[in-house]
Amino acid sequence: MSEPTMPAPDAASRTIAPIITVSAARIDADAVTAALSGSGTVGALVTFTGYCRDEGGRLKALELEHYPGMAEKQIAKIVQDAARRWPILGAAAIHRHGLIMPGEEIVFVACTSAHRGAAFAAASFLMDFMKTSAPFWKREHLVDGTVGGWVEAKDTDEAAADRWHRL
Amino acid sequence: MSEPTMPAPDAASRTIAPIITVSAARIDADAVTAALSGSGTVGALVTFTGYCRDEGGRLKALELEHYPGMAEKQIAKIVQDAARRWPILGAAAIHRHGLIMPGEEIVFVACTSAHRGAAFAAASFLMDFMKTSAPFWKREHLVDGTVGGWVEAKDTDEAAADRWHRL
Amino acid sequence: MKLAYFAWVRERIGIAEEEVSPPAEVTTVADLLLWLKGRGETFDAALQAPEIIRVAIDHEHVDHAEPIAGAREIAIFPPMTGG
Amino acid sequence: MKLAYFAWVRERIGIAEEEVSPPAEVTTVADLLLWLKGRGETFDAALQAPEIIRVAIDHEHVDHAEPIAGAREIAIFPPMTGG
Repeated sequence: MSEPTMPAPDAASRTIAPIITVSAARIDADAVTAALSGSGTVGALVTFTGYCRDEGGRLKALELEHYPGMAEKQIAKIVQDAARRWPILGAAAIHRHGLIMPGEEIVFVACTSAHRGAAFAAASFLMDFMKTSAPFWKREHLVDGTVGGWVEAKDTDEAAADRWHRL
Repeated sequence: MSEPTMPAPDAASRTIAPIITVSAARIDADAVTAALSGSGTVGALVTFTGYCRDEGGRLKALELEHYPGMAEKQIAKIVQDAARRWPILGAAAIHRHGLIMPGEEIVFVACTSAHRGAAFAAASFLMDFMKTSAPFWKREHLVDGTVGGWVEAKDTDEAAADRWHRL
Repeated sequence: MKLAYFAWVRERIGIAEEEVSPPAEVTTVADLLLWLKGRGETFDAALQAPEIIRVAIDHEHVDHAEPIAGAREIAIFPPMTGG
Repeated sequence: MKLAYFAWVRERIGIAEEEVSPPAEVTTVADLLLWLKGRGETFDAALQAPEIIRVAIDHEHVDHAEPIAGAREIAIFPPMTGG
């Protein structure tokens, strides 16, 4: 992104208290962003929301299976990795499980920082690892009433996560 | 970002109807994102919010001057540039003017797409050009009651915008 | 130790979790996957391509060379597809 | 043609806009800036570093080599600092 992507010099001493939630409930993005902003030190907030698509009308719902206990821990780890790499001031990472209808949100991440470069980079990093290392699995429920297959992992998602190792 | 950043093949034929606002009013990010999402085709939403910082307690407010008429047109141009480069499904770009207090939002951009790579790249692109080519100027009002200087343009912002010419 | 299975690994095996006591020569994750694969048709179907199977010990991702000694819970699952 | 000034350019010149009729030899944006600079102290103060001044003709950014013929409104301002 626009600011350098090197680790911040004070990375070791910096800790943030992220908002991490794994739940079947709808996500209130507005409440989360309100909690992260408005402090006078935050200059930039980047959010990502991932939605369930209807896949051209074929999909009735996505079923999200997860590994309770590990899911929260792994997300917390991803957020702390991001906080070590960029000078973020706050972060949220929320992932739903269970049946999710087209148009509904599946995942929400948010990062705040003094400047936009760190917030964009950290949010993008969080999503790449939410996709590839948080223990969630998607299965399709089809409009014709059948339960479709498990969604296959994408090479492009692996590649997206791998690029951060080169920084 | 994770998806390729090449122009989309159908770029010439694709048009979006962006939400573009230049106003002194507070920004209702939630209403904007609700208008952009929920369609069944949108898989990814990236938003950026830029806030007024208090600069360590030194700043009472930022005053945003703008060029009425050109501001809206130039923002529309930036959004259409983004739509030509990435397969975004919708976009919003909202910029406030007038006196803005620390903790309040100055600018909000949002991009939706089927996949996250395009949404992240397009939102980041929009912000880089909102900073360097939309006709707005910031002036500081200080806590001690004086009107401080005009904020100087940053080389890092120019560099952030320039990197897109190399893609 | 407790084993937990997820997604299509769970579906093919037909159970979500179980207690197992593998023989002493099963010392790594790779050994464990091979031993499980030999426990019957359902396990064979779930683990036919062990190289793509992901494993976590006590909620931490590990690679297949990881020793399993001392593990309380080992989870076995396909590549993740969240987000 | 109408000229519009913004931010510290406006402040230093002391007016926000005016109608001007530059002489015929003023054909480009660069010519216009040089001509304006010679109109007095306030203009000289605002335009002492013409190379950093940004210009828009009829709401479109232009560079300093752009001809001004046919322009209805020319805006003159410092580098932008929005966002």
